[in-house]
Amino acid sequence: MNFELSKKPIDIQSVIDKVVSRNAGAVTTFIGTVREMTKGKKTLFLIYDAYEAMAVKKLEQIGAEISERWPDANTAITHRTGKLEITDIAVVIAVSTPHRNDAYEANRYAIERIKEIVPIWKKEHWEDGEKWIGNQLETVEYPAGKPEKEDLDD
Amino acid sequence: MNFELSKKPIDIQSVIDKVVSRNAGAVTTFIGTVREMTKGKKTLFLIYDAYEAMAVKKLEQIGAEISERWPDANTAITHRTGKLEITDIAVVIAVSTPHRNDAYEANRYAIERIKEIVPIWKKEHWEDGEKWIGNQLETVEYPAGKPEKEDLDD
Amino acid sequence: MIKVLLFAHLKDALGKEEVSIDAAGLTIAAVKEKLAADFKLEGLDAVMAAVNEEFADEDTVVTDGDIVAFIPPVSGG
Amino acid sequence: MIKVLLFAHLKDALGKEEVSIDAAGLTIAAVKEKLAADFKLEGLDAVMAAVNEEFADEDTVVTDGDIVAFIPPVSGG
Repeated sequence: MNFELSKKPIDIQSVIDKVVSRNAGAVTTFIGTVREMTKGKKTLFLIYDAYEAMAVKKLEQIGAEISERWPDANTAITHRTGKLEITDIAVVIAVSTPHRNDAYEANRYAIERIKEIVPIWKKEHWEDGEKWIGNQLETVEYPAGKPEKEDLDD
Repeated sequence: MNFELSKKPIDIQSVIDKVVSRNAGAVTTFIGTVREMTKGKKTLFLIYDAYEAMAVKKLEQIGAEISERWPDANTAITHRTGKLEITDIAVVIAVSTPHRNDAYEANRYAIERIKEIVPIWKKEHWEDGEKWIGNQLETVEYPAGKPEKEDLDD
Repeated sequence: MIKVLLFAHLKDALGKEEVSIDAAGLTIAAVKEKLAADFKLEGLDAVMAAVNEEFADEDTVVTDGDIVAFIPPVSGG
Repeated sequence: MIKVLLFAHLKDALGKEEVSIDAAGLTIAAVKEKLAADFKLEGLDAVMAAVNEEFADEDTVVTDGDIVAFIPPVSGG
């Protein structure tokens, strides 16, 4: 199960272990953590909610997209759900490839795609309120009601 | 001690722990592992040798360069020395930053600089021989006997 | 009947995550209008839809037993 | 006297990592020539030098007590 959601804290090493390979010379990981200050506002904690069945499918799709673009890559992604405190880990992405350039590029691709197509939402809780956070890519919302073909493929 | 050499296996989590911060939203790691096949040749094991005192200084210099370019970044690097088997970890680089773009860029910067200025050498052992490996950046060697200013600063 | 799933602010607005509605034969656009009318659910225009866990466009016609999810702009990662 | 440190293939060629030589007042270029002559050490031309753990160029003059290291192209990472 290289692609999963977890209600419990994520163990980074166990995600890395899924991609280690005799033909890998490079493993990159991206670890998304809960930051205290965003745009001058102090976060107390976050809640991550997910459409679980579809989120896992979309993580698997990202893995398949990576395998298509970087055939020698191995990918594993675990995303946390529920309540997270400051410095807690929200997501771990591990990618192994024979050479380092691809490991960075493919990992970067994964996080950008998560922020586009994986149905997971975070609610920020501050001292003076709370709010579900929208698209953090800061692109326009999709006028056609779903990502365009080029959004999904690029 | 964010910058060190280690004769013993590197624990990835302990390198990551050095850069976790309440203001970090992103941590990237690069994990260099011993690959079995390189250019069609099967590696049995590697030996890493280092000029230890200078290597630590140069790793610290890389950390300082990163702090200059990415003031909010925290960096930790541990490089292994001695005999390594296939899939063993040679180096772990962890970088935390408030936003993900910088975490990827700064991490990438670190591994490229390691391959330029840190006095560590690997000897590959194959079934039919062994060899100290030279500059893997595949750039020309430095005719002036040391890296030019632009090599060291860029 | 189709099952409609709502998330994030839509779930908060409706007060629950799931509702069954009689909408077989309608397009996604029409399902949105129906939800807006029946439940006073606002802001569905800018929201993506998924049918049976795959993204679907406004013209997709839903059939009996489908699971339709409305997916606000995501913020995982 | 200065202490000379050798690494990787240079260490293998010399059979040891460290040697003390009488070279105070010489440039790095001259130290390389001396090592080539005294120990038949080849291929020093393309090798970087460090004096007291900092990279130094060919014109750097070494003084008594300095530690001079010859640094073949590195291959860490």
